Amino acid sequence: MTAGLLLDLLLALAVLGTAAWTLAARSQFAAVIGFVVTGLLLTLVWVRLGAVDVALTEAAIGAGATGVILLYVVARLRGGEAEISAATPSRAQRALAALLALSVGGALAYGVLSLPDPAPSLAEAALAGTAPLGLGNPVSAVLMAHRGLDTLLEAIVLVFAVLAVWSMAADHRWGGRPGPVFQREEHGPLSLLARILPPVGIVIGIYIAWVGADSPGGKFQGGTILAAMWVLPWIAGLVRPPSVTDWRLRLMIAIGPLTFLAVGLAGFVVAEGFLAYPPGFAKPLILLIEAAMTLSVAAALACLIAGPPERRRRA
Amino acid sequence: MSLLVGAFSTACVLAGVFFFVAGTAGLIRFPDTLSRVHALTKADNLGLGLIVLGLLPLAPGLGAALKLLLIWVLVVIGGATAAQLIGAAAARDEHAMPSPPSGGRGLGEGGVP
Amino acid sequence: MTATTPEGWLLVLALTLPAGAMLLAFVAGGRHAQRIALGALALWLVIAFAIALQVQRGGAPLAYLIGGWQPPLGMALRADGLSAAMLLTGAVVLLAVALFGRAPYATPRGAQETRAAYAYWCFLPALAASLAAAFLGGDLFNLFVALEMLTFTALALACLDGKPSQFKSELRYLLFALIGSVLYLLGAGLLYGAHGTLDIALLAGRTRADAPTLVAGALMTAGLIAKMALFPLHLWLPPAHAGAPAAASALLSGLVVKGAFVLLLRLWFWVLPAPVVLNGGTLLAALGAAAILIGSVVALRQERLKLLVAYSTVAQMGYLFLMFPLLAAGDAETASRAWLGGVLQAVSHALAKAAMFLGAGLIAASLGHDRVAALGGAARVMPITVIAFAMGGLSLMGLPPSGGFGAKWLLLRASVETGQWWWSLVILSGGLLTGGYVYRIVAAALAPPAPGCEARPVPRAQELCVLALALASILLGLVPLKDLGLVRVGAP
Amino acid sequence: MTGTDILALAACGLVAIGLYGLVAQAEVLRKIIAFNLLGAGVFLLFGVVARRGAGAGLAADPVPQAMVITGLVVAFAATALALVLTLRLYQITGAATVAEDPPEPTAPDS
Repeated sequence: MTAGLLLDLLLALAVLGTAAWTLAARSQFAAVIGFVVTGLLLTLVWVRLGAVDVALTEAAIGAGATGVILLYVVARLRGGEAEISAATPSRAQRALAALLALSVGGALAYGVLSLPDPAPSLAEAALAGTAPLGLGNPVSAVLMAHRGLDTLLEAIVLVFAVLAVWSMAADHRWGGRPGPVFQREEHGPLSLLARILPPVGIVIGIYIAWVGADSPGGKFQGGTILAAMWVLPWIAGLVRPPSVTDWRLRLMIAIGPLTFLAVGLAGFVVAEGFLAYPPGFAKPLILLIEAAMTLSVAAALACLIAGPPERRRRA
Repeated sequence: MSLLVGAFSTACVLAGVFFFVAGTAGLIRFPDTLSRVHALTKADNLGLGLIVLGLLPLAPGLGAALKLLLIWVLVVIGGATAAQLIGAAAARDEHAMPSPPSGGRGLGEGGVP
Repeated sequence: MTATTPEGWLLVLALTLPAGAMLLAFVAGGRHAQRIALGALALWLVIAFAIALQVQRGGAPLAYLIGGWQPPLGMALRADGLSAAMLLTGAVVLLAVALFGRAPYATPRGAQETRAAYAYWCFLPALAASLAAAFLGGDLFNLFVALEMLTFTALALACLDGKPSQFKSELRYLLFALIGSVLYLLGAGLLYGAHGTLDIALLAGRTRADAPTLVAGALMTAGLIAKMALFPLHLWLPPAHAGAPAAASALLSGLVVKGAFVLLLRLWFWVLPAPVVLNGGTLLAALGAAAILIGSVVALRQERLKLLVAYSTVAQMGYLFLMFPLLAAGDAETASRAWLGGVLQAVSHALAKAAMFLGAGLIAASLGHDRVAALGGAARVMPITVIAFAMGGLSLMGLPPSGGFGAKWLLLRASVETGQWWWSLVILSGGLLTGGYVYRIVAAALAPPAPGCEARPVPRAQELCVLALALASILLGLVPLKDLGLVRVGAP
Repeated sequence: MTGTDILALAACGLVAIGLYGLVAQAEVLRKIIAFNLLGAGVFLLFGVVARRGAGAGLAADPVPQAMVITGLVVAFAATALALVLTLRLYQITGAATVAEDPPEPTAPDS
């Protein structure tokens, strides 16, 4: 057990160290790298905590996709030194901030360490509620059935976010394709990668989404990989994203929550009620929703990465 | 037999870890971008390759073994592309006067899952 | 034990109808988006009315178990009097604002889809869905998702004009809102760790004044009051609300901040144990009192009409916090009075403030500016708007007969009855200060036009939307108190 | 002290670091990174709670895990939104902070 304890201690110190380094980093670029490293270390922490599903999500979305959009903005953002130094808080303000952070962290530590032992848990109930659905992964069962409303609302939140990002565009850019223009380099390493990786990546993405029903994985993790496989050829300049007014793109983004909503409402007729699954048909219905959601997650994440339309409307 | 396999695995993983450490040391110690990238990708590809090799005999089935190999192949491809892009960017910076990077160059890692 | 009530399906409908409408509007776009949104919002009002009717008639909360799963593993939607009243308010305000927005966000036949109109008609049903989730949710984590939905919607609506000056204040708002959500989530995590559930009804029976619960309560309260812009965390609100387009300001000030308010009530009067409420309530009310006085004084000194109205929101939100110590301290009847007063204040402020922001927007659009000193002539060009604005002001002041009067009178009485008379001084001086700034505007608007001032007429339909909201806030005061029993259903 | 306790303290530390960065740093981009560190700390706390609730043959309570997955996606969407606002603010005004503007000169309207 001591080896495990030592590993936990090392991981904890490494996470805190890289997080502190992220704040202290001299350039914004370095800060983003620090953040991504922290995220990857956190992935290990999640494995240590026995949460492999979360570890996959953290790697794909927490460190991966978030890191990509941070880098993307850093590359285009050059703040004025004078403005930043004028806005930098004074020593006293920073001391106050440190005091605030320490007291919140301290209070939290006090609260966490006095949590009851043995801890209350829904593990048993969740496990008992997984088998009737025909699923093997209790986390997926919680996401799709017991707390299905959370997942439905979250899928809708992604649509909100895409729409909000698009609506930040300049008026005359409306109808254009999302994101800036990337130059195409016919023989560059990036376009080579963008040609050979997607076939493999798409298979992996679908695989990870598919196995989610019974083992770690699922629509968010798989969808993120699919999104990456779509963004890569955009950045390499090989393909152009569809216009924001293209209804096919919009349908792709909305099909997941729409399917979820439709199956949920159908529960009024064919099952006991909203978001209830008819006995025996739970797994196929859940797989149907997961398939539609994977597509939507991929499209939504890709659009969130690309950003608002920045080029002209098609003639 | 199992003792032999265990020894082989341990040796491979230890060797892999050694290459990782060496690569990281190179990343920190080498003076310029190109040699740093060189040290890192070479050592990491080799290091990961050895670790995968060490884990292969322990894989529960053919599927798991193939997945391990796939991971290595993907990392090699991703690492090679990233190294090319970083190298090209470094060369650009040396030839031209330092200029603000344009567009989305340097985002090569974006596609690697 | 929660069980699905016979009319529980109405709650599902209240949530899924606007959500589905938003998704369809998102895909269809253009002119269809407007039609879908208007139809859905009209239907939503009917549903909200039906829910209120059922709650009032049955005298008991409605509930629906999602998928038939019993909490703690499953989740429930619940509608007590508070939910029903806030849902109905939200539906009235949203429909009025939607009708108001038909002119500025129209897509003429055959014209290409425009950014602002598309976003407006998608985000109105989105806001309805977010409010439904926030008012009906019975699970603290589900409510976190609802809070985030509200944040995204509010942000997008506020940036509708794409004005450069707006981006900075909205970014500041977003940072505040995100800190608020994260602190809230932190507390929710602790509560789950301590009690093994986030279902509000189950937590109500399980919490004790132990360390995790206290820390969680403090973190969640801090997060929520940051979202409600309670003094001293109020600085983000005035620029964010005043800089938004009129329709968005009305929704932000009228409805969005109320989402966090309902969550705060749920947290304090259902989840937290009684001794905490008794002691902590006074602190919240003290901050609220400071908000009332400082917000009103700052509003009095504003030179811009929309900023003035936004600072008035800071002050009026302060009143909501006065109910906390009164509820905890009094006997059953006093507590019930304080409860009714607080909720009535939330409802009447939503109606009145929406009317005032829409009115201010019309005035600014007509005159081409919103400087208070140069409002002369506004009353001649748009008498209806100025009257509606003044009616909203009456409600904020707490003059009879208005919803605001009922609210402030009930709070006043409860504060005297519990012996906490000092709150009544705050209520009275807040009313006087409010009278001051409302008078300033109305007097300026009634003044003869300055030479060279050319005011453009505004569409009559828009004026009528403003008037309808203002009338609703006044008529609320004419409803006999016993008929407001709706709000008391399921009260703590 | 168990391994889970150590990771619990790491979660508290991440929350403190993120909160400090969010308040004390000037550049919006760094604030957004700090927000993500803060969020990571919060999710880690859920992970600790899940781990403490291990039972019935599961390594961790699946309910908080599901919440974290939901939360991570929501946090990503919030980050994307904040970054787009940051970029637009920079493109239009050249500003990289959200500091108060100097008081507006009372210029004539329209």
